Parts: sequence; C-alpha cells; structure tokens
Amino acid sequence: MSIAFKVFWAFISLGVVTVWGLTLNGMVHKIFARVQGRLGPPVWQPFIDIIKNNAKRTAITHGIMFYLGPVFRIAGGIGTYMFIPVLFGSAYFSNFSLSGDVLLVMYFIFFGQLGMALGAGEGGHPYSAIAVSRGLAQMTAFEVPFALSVISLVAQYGTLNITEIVAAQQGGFLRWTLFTNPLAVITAMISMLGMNMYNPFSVVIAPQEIPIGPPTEYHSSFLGMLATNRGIFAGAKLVLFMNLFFGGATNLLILMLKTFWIYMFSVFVGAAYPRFRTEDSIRFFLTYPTILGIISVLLFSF
Amino acid sequence: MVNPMLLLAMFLITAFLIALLDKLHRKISIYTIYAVLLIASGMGFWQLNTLLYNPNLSVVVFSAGFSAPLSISLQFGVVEAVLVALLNLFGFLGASYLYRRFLQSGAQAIALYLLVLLGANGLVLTRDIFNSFVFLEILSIATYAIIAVDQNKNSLVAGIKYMLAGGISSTLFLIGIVLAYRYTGTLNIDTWLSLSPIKTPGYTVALFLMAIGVFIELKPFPANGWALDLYQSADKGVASLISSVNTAAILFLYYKLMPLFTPALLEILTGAGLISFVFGNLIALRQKNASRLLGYSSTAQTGLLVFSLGALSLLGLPQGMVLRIALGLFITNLFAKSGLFWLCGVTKRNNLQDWSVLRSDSGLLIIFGIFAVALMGFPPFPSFFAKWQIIQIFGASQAWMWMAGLLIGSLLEVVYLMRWLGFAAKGESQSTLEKPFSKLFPLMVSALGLASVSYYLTLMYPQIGTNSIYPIMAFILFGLIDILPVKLKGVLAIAALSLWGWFVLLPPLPLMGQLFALILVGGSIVQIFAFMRYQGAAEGFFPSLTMLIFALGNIVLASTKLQFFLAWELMTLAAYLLILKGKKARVAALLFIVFSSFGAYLMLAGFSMMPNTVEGYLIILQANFMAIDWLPALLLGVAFLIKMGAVGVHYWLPAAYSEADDETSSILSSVLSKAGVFGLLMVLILISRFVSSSSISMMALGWIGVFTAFFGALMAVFQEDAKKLLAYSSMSQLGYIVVGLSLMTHLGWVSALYLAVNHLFFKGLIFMAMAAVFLRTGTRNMYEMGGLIKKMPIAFISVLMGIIAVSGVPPLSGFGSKWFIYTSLLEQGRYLQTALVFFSSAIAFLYLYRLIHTVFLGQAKPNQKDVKEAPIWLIIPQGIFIMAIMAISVFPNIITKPLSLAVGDYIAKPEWLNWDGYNLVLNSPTLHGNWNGNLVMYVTMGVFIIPLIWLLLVNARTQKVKQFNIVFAAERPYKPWTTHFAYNMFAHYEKALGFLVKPRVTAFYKGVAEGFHSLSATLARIYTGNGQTYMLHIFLYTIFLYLLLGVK
Amino acid sequence: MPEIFALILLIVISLGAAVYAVFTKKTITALIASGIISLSASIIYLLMAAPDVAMTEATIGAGLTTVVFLYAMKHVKGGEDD
Amino acid sequence: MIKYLLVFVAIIGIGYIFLPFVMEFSTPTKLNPLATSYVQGSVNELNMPNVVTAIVVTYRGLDTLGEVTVLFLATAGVGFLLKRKHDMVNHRRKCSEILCTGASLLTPLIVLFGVYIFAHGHLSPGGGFQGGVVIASGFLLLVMANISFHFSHNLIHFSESISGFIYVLLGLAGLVLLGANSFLDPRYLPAGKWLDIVSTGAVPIIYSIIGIKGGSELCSVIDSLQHGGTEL
Amino acid sequence: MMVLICGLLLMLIGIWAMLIKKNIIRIIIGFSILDTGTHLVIVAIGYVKHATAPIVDKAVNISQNAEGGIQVLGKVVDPVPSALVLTAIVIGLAVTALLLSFAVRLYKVGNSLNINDYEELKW
Repeated sequence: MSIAFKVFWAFISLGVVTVWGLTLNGMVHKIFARVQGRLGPPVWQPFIDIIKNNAKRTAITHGIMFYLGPVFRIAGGIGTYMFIPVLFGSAYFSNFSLSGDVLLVMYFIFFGQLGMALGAGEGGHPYSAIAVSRGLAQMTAFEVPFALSVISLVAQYGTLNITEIVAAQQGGFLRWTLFTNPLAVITAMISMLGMNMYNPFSVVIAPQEIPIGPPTEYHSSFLGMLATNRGIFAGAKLVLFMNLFFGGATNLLILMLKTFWIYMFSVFVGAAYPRFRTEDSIRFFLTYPTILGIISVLLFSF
Repeated sequence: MVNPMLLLAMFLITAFLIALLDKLHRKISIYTIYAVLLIASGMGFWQLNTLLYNPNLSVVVFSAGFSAPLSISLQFGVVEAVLVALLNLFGFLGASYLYRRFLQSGAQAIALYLLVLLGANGLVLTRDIFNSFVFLEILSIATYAIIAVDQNKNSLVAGIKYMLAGGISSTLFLIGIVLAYRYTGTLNIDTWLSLSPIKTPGYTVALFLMAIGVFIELKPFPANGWALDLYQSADKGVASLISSVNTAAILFLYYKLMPLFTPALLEILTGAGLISFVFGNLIALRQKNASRLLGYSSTAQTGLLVFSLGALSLLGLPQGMVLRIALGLFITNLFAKSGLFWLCGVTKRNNLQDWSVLRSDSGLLIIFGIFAVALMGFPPFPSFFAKWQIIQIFGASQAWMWMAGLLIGSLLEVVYLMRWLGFAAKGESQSTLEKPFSKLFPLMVSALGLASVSYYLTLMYPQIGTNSIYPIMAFILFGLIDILPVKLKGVLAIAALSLWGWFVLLPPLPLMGQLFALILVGGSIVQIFAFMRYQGAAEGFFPSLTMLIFALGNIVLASTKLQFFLAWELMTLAAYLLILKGKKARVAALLFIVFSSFGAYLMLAGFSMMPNTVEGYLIILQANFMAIDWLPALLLGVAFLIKMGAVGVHYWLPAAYSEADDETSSILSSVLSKAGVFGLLMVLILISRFVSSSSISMMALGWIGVFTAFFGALMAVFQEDAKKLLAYSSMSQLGYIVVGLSLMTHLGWVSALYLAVNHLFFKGLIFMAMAAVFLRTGTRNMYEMGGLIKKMPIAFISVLMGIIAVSGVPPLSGFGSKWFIYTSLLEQGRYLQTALVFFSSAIAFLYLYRLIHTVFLGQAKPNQKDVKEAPIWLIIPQGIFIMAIMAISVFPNIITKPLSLAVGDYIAKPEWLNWDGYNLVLNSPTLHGNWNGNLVMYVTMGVFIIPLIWLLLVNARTQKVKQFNIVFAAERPYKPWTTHFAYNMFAHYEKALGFLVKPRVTAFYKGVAEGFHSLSATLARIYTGNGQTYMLHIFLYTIFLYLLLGVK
Repeated sequence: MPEIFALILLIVISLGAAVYAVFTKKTITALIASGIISLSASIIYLLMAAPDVAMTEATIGAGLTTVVFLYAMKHVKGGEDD
Repeated sequence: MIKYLLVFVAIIGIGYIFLPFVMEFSTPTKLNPLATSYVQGSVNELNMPNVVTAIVVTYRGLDTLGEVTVLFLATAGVGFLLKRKHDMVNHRRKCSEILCTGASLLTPLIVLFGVYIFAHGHLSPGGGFQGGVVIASGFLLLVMANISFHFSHNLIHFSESISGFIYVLLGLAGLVLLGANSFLDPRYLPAGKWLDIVSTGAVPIIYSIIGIKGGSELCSVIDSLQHGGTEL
Repeated sequence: MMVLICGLLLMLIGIWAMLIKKNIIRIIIGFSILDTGTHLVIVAIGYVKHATAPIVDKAVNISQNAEGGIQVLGKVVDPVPSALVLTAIVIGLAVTALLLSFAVRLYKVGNSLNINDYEELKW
C-alpha cells in the first residue's frame, strides 16, 4: 500500500473516530443530565459547540506556547490514534500502527497532555496551572495500574505489538483478555476511570473549585480544537482498550458496540460517585488497582 | 664516601662554638647554622649520589679504630643518606622559619636547635643500640629545651608533660637495652642480628621494654596526650620540628630495631600503629583548633608509618620495597605536615573557621591545598602511590583487617582535612596577613619540594604511562597561564583537548572506548564554551577543568589498574576543585569529596583483589578475557554506584550538583556521572561470565537502579530549587542506566548506553539553558521566576526540547531510550521493575512540567522585567546539543547501530534483533515489538502541522495581550504575579506520597556523622590535660600491650 | 658475709627512704630522703665492684642533684609543698 | 578513687612485666665474650688499667661525646629557661668571716682534687665527669659562701666552648692521623708505660678536657639555677 | 639478685611517686628515684659473682703470655654496664635540671606547682 493511500485511509478512519467520539461525548452529557434529573443537552451538542467556536472571530493570544497548546493537544490525540490499529484484519483501518507498538501509544498519550499543559501555563491563569498540576499528579498514579495491566498482557502474549495482541484474542469471546486475564482487565478499567476524568476522578476540571481547568483561558477556535480532540482522544483510548482487552473489532459495528460499552462503564461509575480529592485519588490508584495489577503480572510471569 | 663522623663533628663543633660566634654578632651565628645544616643536607645528597654510582661501597664506619661489637659503628647507606639529606633540609627550613625567634632568643636557642638536628642525625646514623639511646636523649633533651622559646604557661606545662613522658619512655628503653645486653652480650645491632634467636621469656621482656620505649616516643594513641598538648602550645616552628625531624629520627630508630623483634611483638606494635592511625584521625574529626588537629594528624601519620613498616615486613616483603613504600608516605608527611605547622604559624589562627584569611591570599591557599591534598594521598603525591601499593599488597596477602583499618583511617583523614580546606577556601573573612619572608620561604620550598619529589617518585612507577601525566601537566600549565583572559584560555583548552582527543585518545580505542571517550571528553569540550562567558580571567576554572577532562579521557584509556585509579582520583580531585568554586559550595564540596573518597577506597580494595592487568593493553579490552571474584566486583560496583549517585549513596549528589557553579553542575551531571557508568560497565564485563540477567546479583542491581530512578524522580518533584530538581533528575536518569546495565543482555546494554548518550545531550542542554536563567535572574528558586519565555526564548526552546527528550515523549530521542529500557526489561521478564520504571518516568512529567512552567510560563515577576537573553557562550553548547538531539531523533540509527556494534564486542547481538531500515524490530521468543523512529517523526510532524495550519487559517489574526491580561477568564487580579502558581506546586502529591521521601538517607548520614563526632568527642575525653594522667596512660598502655604479648 | 649484711642494710635504708620520700608531707624531707637513696646506692655500687659508678653517683646523684633541687626550691617558695 | 586504683594497677603491672626477667635471673659467674675482649683489649691494646675508662673514652667514646653534649644541652636549656638580665643583683646575706675564709681556702684544694680525679681517670676509679663535679662543687662552695664572687660568664662560656671544641678536635685528630675508622681513637699518641700518668695515648688529655668541660657546664647550671631567671 | 630487686622496687616506688604526687617538684623527685633504681638494676646486671672492679691493677690476677700480651685471669665485673651507667647518670642529671628549671619557670608564670592546676590544654 502506498504511503499516499495509507494517509488517505488514515484520514478516513480519523473522521470516523472523531464523529463517533463526539457522539459518545454527547451521549455522556445526556446520561449525566438524566441521572441528575435534568433534561440535558442534545446528543449533537458537541458538534454544535465545535462549529460555533471555530466560527468566532475575536481571539486573543498570550504567546506562542499559548497558541500552540491546542495544536499540541490535538496532535497528541490524532497521533495516539494514528499508531493504533482500528480494525483487526483490515488493511484500510490499521493506520500507522506499523511504526511502533503499545509503548509508543502509551507514550504518545503524554504528548498532547504535555503540550496542553504548556499552552495552559502560558495563559497565565492560576486555575490552569493548578489543574495541570492536579492532572499530572493523577496521571502518574493511574498510569501505574494501567502499565501493570499492559505488562501483564505482555507476559501473557509475549508481544508489545497491538495487532498481535488482538490476533491472539481471536476465536471466540472466551479468548478475550477479559476472560483469559480478568485481573489485568479490571485493573485497566479502573485506571481508565482516571484517564477519562469523570467522577470520582474529575479533579482536573472540578467545576466547584477551578472552573474549566486547563482551558480556562482558551476560547474561540482554540476551544474548538480542544473540543474536537476530546472526541478523537476518547475514541483513540476506547479503541486501544478494545484492542487490548476486548478482542478488538473486525468491523466498525462491533467497534462501535464495544467502545460504547467500555465508555459507558466509566460513565456509570462517574454518575454514581462523588469526587475524590487529588491525594485521595493518587492513594486510591496506588493501592487497590496496583495490587491487583501486580497480582496479575505475577500470575503470568511464572 | 662521606665520613659520617665528620657530619657529627661538624655539628658538635658548631654547637660548642656558637656561643662565641654569637658574641661577635647574632646574625653570624644564625647564618653559620644555616650553612651547617645545608652542608649536612648536601652531604646526604652527595652520599646518595655516590651510592647511586657505586652501590657496593662500604657504608659502615667505626669509631676509635676498633671494629663493630667493640666500638660504635655508624652506617651511611642509601636510606640514611636520604634521611640525612631530608632532615637537614627541613632543619634548615625550620631554622629559617624561626629566624625571628633566633634573633630574639640568642645563642642558646640556636645551639639547642642545632643539637636537635645533631640528635636526629646521630639517631639515623648509629648502629649501636646504646648509642641510639644517647642520641635519643640528645634529641629529646634538646627538644625539651627548645620548647621554651615560647615561654608562656601552656608551652611550659606541655614541656613538663613532654619531659615526664619522655623520661619514662627513655627509662624503659634504657632498661630494655641493658636487659637485652644481658642476653645478647652485645650492643651492636648488626652483631645482634647475626645471633641465633633467643627464646627465653626474659629476653622477650627485654625486647618488649626496648620496643615500647621507642614506641611511646612515637606518640601512639592513646598514650600521646603530652604530645598533643605540645603540638598545640609550642611555637609552630618547634611543633613542626617535632612532628617532622624528631618523629622521623625516632621512627627510623624503630625501623632499625624492627628486625630484632619477635613476630608476635612486631604484630602487636603494628596493630597499635594501625589503631593509632584510625583513632588519631577519628579524634581529629571534631577538632576545631588547627594545631591540635595537626597534632592528632601527626599521631595518625606516624601510626600509619609504623603500621606500614610493620605490616609489610610481617608479610615478608623485600626490604627495598618496604622502604620505598614507607618513603612515599614518609616524604609526604614530612613536607606536608611541617608545611602545615608553618602555615599555622603564618596565619596565627587557631580556630579552623578563621582560616578563611587564606582566601584573600591565593598563593598561600594553593600551598595549603598542596599540603592537604598530599597528606590525604591524592595523586600525584607520593603517598598516593604508597597507599596504592600497600593496599595491593594487602589484597594479595588477604590482610583484610589491615586493609579495612587503613582505608577507614584514610577516609576520616579526608573528612577533616577537606573540611579544613573548605574553611580556608570558602570562609568569610576580610582580614589580611602579616607575611615575613623568613616564614614564607620554608613554606614555598616545602611545597615546591613536595611537588618535585612527587615528580621523581612518579618516574619510579613505569606502569603509569605517559598519558597519566597529561592531566597534571594540564593543571600546571593552565595554572601558569591562569591570568590570561578567559576567552583565550577557552580556545586554547578546546584546541588542546580536541587535538589530544583526536590524535591520542580515539585511535587506540575499541568502539566501546571511543563511545565513552566521545561522551566523556567530547561532551566536556562542548561545555567548555560555557566557561568562556566569564569576564576577565576568571581564575581557577581552567586548571581543574582541563585536568578533569584529561583525566576522564585517561579513565577510558587506562590499561593498568593503577592508571585507571590514578585517572579516577585525578578526576575526583579536579571535580572537587571545580565544585569548590561555587559560592556556597563548602559543605557540598566536602560531601562530594568524602563520598568520592569512600568510593575510591572501596575501589582500591576492589582493585587489590583483582588480577593484574597487562600494561599497554586497554582494560576495557582485557576485561573481556579476565574474570574477577564476587567480592571485588561488589566493591568496585558500589564504588561506581557512588559516583553515579545510586539511591542510598546519593546524599552528596543534590548538594554538589546544586551548589557548584552552573557550568560545573552541567559537566558533573552530564559527563562526570558517565565515568561511573563506564566503570560499572567494566565491572559487569569482568563478571559477565558468571552472571546473567536472572542472577540474584543482577536482579538486585536492577532494583537498585529502579529505586534510584524512582526516588530520584520523586524527590525532584518536591524541590523548589531548580538545580536541586535537575540534580535529582540526573540521579533518576542514572537509575535507568543502571537498570539497563543490570540486564546483561545486548539489548539492555544498548538501552543503557543509548540513555547515557541521550542523557549527556538533554541534561547538558537543560543545565546550560538553566545556567543562563540563573545568570540573568540571580536566583535558583523557581517560585521567584515566571514568564521568562518572552525574555529568554532560546533558553525556553532549549528547556522545552530538553524536557521532551527527558520525559520520553515521542518523537524526540528520549522515547527511544524509554522504548529500549522497557523492551529490554520486558524481554527479560522483569515485569515489576518495568512497572516501577514506568511510574518513575511518569513522575518525571511532574518535575519537568514544574521546571518549565514555573520558570518560563505563568506570570512574570515585575523585578525581572529587564532580563535579557543569555550570552552567546552559553548558547553555543545549547545549539550543539539541540542539533545532536534532533539528529538522533530523526535518524536513530546513527546512534543505535554503533551502540549495538560496540556492545556486540562483549555480548553478541541476538538473532531476533533486526535493523530493518529505520525500523527496529524485536522478535525474541518472549517479546515482540518494534519502533520506527523515523516514521514516528514524520507522522508526528504531519499530525502537528495539519492542525496548526487549520488554526492559522481560522485564527490568523489573534490579538496579542499583555502577560497580565487574563481578562478572558473574567478576572483581573490586583497583583497578577502573585497568582503565579509555583511554590509548593505538588502539595497534593506530597500529601499522598511524601512519606516515601522523608529524608531518611539524610537522617542516616547525619546520624553517622553525629555518631562519629560523639565517638570522637568521647575518645578525646581521655586527654584530660593532666600530666599525671598522661603518665598513667603510658604505663597502662605499656601493660596492656604487654598482656597482649602474653609472655609466659 | 659482712658485705652481705652491709648490702641488706643499705637496701633496707634506700627502700625505706624511698617510701618515706613518697609519704612525707614536706618536699624538703623528700629531697633529703632521695639524697639518702643516692648515697646508699653509691655505697651499694662500691660493694658491687663498680667504683667508677659509685663515685659518679655520689658526686652527681647525691651531691649535685640535691643542690640543683635545693636551688630550684629556693625559687618556688610557697609552692613546693602539696 | 578510681585513679588510685589505676595507679595501683599500673604499679603492679609494671612489676609484673619485670617478673619473667627476675625469675630467670641469676648472677653470672663469668664474663661474656664482649666484656672479656674489652678487658683484654684495654690492657693489651690501650695499655689502660681502668677498663671502664677504656670503654668510656675510647671504645664507646662516641657515647661520651654524646654525654658531654647532653650536659651542654642541659646547660644551654637551663640557661635559656632561666635567662637573666645583666643588671640583676642578687641580694644575699653576708657570710660570716670563718665561712668566707674557709671557703676561699678550701676551694683551691677541692679544685685540685678534681683535677687529680680526672687526670688519673685512666688509672684509677673516677674520671672527667666525677672530677668535673668536684671542681663544680668547689665553685659551689664559693658561690654559697661569698657574696662578692660572681662567675665570670664569659670565662665559663669560653671554657665550655673551647673545651668542647678541643674534645672534638682530639677526636678528629684520630680521624686524620689514623684513618677513616678512627674517630676518637687516642692511639695517635704513644701508649706509654703501664700505669704511668702520661700513658694510654691521648686518653688523659681527653679526660681532662671532659673534666674541664663538665666542670664548667655544671658551674653554669648551678649559676643559672641559683639566680632563677627573671621574674615574669 | 638482691640489688636487682632493690633497683626494681626503687623504680616502682619512683613511678608510684610520679603518679600520685600532685606537686611537680615531688614528681621530679619521684623521677630521680626512678632513675636511681634504673641505675641500680643496670649495675646489678653487670655484676659477676665474687669479682673485683674492672681495674687491672695489683689486685687482679694477671699473667703475661709469650708475645708480651697480658692475660687477665682474675674475675672482674662486666665493665660495659658500668660504662653505660656513667652516661645514664649524667643524662639523668641533665633531665632533672631541665625539669626543675621548667618547674621554676612555670611557678613564676602560673604561681602554682600543683599539676592539677594546669589542665587548660585538653581534648
């Protein structure tokens, strides 16, 4: 497959995941609203927001990093997605997954966060920096169980290659990691709660304390870009989880189904629990899920 | 040959006639004794010269026309000649120091002084035991009397204590002589030696009394209270005389008697010498009074000499070798100790902290430094070689206790001398010194003499090799041209080092060596530019700096253990001097040198247990064919880990990195730590045949590395001081390297080396950029900065590149290092270590974000509104490093392939590791993975540029607002800079995980230091100051040794 | 035989004087006791067939040393007793 | 209390150290070879009846030279410690007539006796030091008795210096006349007749010089100690 | 034998005096007792049973051999210890004199001769 072709299909898949991710976001808001007894925004509200924001004409900037922050953010989102194979066995929906393995993906997640943090930092608003400090702190914590579960997978499958991990799970749902290595999956799902930053781990965008969080100073097309990324990034993460733990997907329908339920898990938890303080959430991640993860690693390393 | 009788006659005639000469004019008598001493010294040299060309010359002279057992014989052999030459030379120097005293005191003092020297010369020359007693008495009584040149209460009391102690010991000696005469029927040592051994208890008693009489005169701990008081209270010229001439002569007497002793007796006295060395140094630890400290040190050094002579003889070494080693120690002590006493007299400061007067006087400071450094046994001074040889011998003979004692004592010595040096170099003082020429002259001669003697002794060690000379030469040459402008010196240094590196260093090295040579020397050369930012001459940097870099090269180039250790010590010394240049670096430098010395001594011990290497064939090449046992490997490993700052022994690291000057910190962190990596790698190569990744030892090493990485990162998070943050960050990164090395696999080593190279680039880059920031803002506290991105964009870009590389975020080279580490760890099934490494590198984000945010982003401080970009000299190295990082990020193969080849010399590249174009493919049975740095770079650029273009399209005309304008959030703070979120940025993290980084290590080392200090204080309580108690000590000590001897 | 008795007598005298020199309160008596020790020692030397030593001890040990002590004590009046 | 205990322990311990020696000591019945050869050599080679003197002046002359040096040292040390200003006057009781006369009569006799002792050192017991002390005691008598007597410091210093100088020269003469191994060898002068006062080479001269030297040193010591130095 | 023990006891008593007497003059007296004891020990060691002084005069039995050399037949005591003691006595005097002058000097400076009053230098 020529590079141009590959790029083309990568964009197609990107478009799909963006739309799907944004839709999921919309659904989440709706669900939260219903749980809280409100009517809630329409499901397509994220799309409206993006268009509206991009259309705004007044814009100010605090400097070059401020300007580049959203770019870093979305590049991180897209990049992460680009290194994940989307559909198993599909030559078109494999993106650039050949250029690296799961380690690359895990690290590329940081790319956007770091850039965003820098941009937010230059904004000069203390809320941004506070939120970033909380977010990074929490991130270090939830990465530990996540890494442990990935390591457990490596011990299990002997590969870092996502495609190979998916391949190993083919042949009936009983071969999914969910069933062959349930501890690792539990661990990973708990850490996903942190990754998605819904309650109880919503310390970054804690509305009562620091309205909006890192994007405090962002507006107009910057904000639009960030909102777009929220869709892409959510999609990318979901696809990654699906690949690693839930047998991957061979077509888009299964992909949508699986990712929807994976997402809904964190949403349901989020709707049911109050928020942790930062230190509590760090402690939480470093205790139960970490212990689970260690057990799962030990189970497969002997 | 010179007739030694003439020597004695000359002294006597002069002494007797001096009163008459003095009647003519005071100066005549003074100059007469100068002449006499110089002639005597010349006679020594002449005799030495004669003997060198005519070694079979008879060197024994009899008196009264009868031969030996009947009459008294004098021997004027090589050793005697050396001693006569040196002692009289020091007599002369001491006399010139006492010039003013002599002018005041008159003929009697001059005659007494001369008689001290007569006693010393006689004691050295005579071969008759009773004659020794007579000369010993002449020496002692003359010394007692000359103490009175300073007739204050303290020196008089000390004199009485000294006389009583001396009286007791000479009585014991005399009784011993006569008792022994009863058994041997002779008083001549040579005749005595030819007798068959006598085995009755009575004879043993006689020997014991004789030995103890001399031994107590050597002031062993704890029977030496009198001597300490003397050193403290006497005129410094006299104290110097006692510690050098007097002690040397008695020591030689001890040496002459040694062959007579039974092995049991010699063993006990040797042990007592070692005790004296260790405890003398231990008590010196808490001394605040300079002369008393020197007293303790003198005790210790004498103990060391007694110990070395005894131990080496007990081990059955040839006397020539014993003497050569002892001479190395002796000469250093002679020059340095008397020099230090004279210096005490020049500064007239008793409290160590007041020695900061030397600060304003660089000449004296250099002299002081030479003495202190020589005394501690740093190269190139003779004591270094002596200690090296002793330890090698102990290692070969498996004399572990002796070795341990020697090393512990030496370490204690380093602590107090370096603390003292620190006070002198870094204290606060404005006062000036009165420096009469008569007092400066002996100091200068002594320092120069020490240096030149070192040169000649260095020549005696052919295995040193010519390369080892370069660092010292560089130090001297750059010391001489230190007044030139710094830019010129920088160019010269860069040129010299580059030429040397290219033509001398690189050609003989294998790939691995070249790699380290590039890291160590190349990395340093780049950073020399930063030193050129100073105005004027910026004295003091370049000698140490060039010495450091040459020594670093020599470490790689070493082919013998001695060369390696020599280069290592020179490197340590140079680094110490550089650190000491920092404004508040006194404590930090002390910590550095103490920990480094601890490491160096472990290394010394380790080397002693390692087989000898072939000269001229690089160690790193030989390592492949050699093997060492686990114990040397452990010792060497710990030594190198200390240099790398592994967790537990990292205590020195943050202090040294943060308090040194910024350029120095950069070199320390980015380059110097790699010397430790090199050493550790060497050790691992040496043991590669016995261990594998799954060995317990390597697992343990891996955990050490992981915990270093983890705790380093965690501690970095909580720092307010940017340099401390970077220091801990370095520690953390070195932890990854240790983990990689511990894997003992091809991939593991490649990952470690990749990280080493990378760390050089990004840490050098960040340090340079931060150096610029510190330079411009004048603070290192991050919360006192903010918003500097607009003022210092280049520094910001450097730091940005640096932190992306550190954090391992793709696409920059840092990700490569992370990828290598994880895959190599996972490949070996070290899953839990992988997890902790992952956690550490996640924590890295916290401190890196803190670094860049609080310094460059957020709200600018109003007092920093005029901050400018850094000078070009700091930007040049940054540029070089950025280019390097970009190059290996886009084309990772230009570094990974050579690394793999280099490692391949030691551990073959496995089949399953492939370089597929730019794609790195791993297909091991246990792990599959791949990484294509090139493609990732392009993809990343693509996904970055497309949104950027989009943003530029829709949002091209943004309105630039002032930094303080954060109105969009509907707020306008009254004082915006107070909203800069910087101080205690990760308070929540500290709440959650702070318990892990409670300063346990600090508490531990504080506890150790405290323990040593209170031990030292407790031991010092035995010196009650009461002369009678001191006598009691002597008796009890004698009895104790006697009981140890256990005569039946 | 009379030599032996003389020897024993002298030994007893010198030891007694030595003990007395330790126990006496006054320094001057201690000094005299020490002179007696030297004197008896010098006679012992004579009995031991060492006339040279005897002479030396008598003149230097008993005589001169005592004089030196006396002169020294003249200069430390008031400080010479315990 | 502890101190007394420790002193007790120390004394017992020192005694204990000598115990093995005392246990196996028995008075010998014959001389050891070295002593025998001293006795023979003294008689045969030096022609000297007093073996002790032979050893002191000749065989172990270097020791004696050292001994003289020690005495010189003590003098210099004492003089140095108890230095006095030149105008210092001793206030002493005037002596009685009898004492003054007796002392001035006795002194020359004592000095003469001292000279006898050191001049016959090679023949009979006694020698330089003993004679020197006797001379010194003569002068001591003068000092104690006579108010007007002062040691002539210059004289004392001069005789100290010159006699020491001559002693070394006499030693060096052996070196020059008899060869490299003959420092302090008195045999460059004829051995003379057995039991003659002018016999045994240079020994009488050397012993006399030692006597003068010792005497003047001891005088000097006494002088220094008797005035006790300046008040501080 | 008796003299040897006497000398040793004198030495011990001298040491005892040096260790318990507070006054410096008394300590020096102890030192001179120690010295005397030492000299006694040395002389005792040189003693030969039933021997005469080492002075070859009429009291000593001598014979002349063929070459004119004199053979000493009578027993004399060992002359070596005697010679050593001579030196030792003089040295002892020198030390004592010097000690005393130190004491005198010290008394003038510190106005006390109690050794416990001079403990400023310590630790």
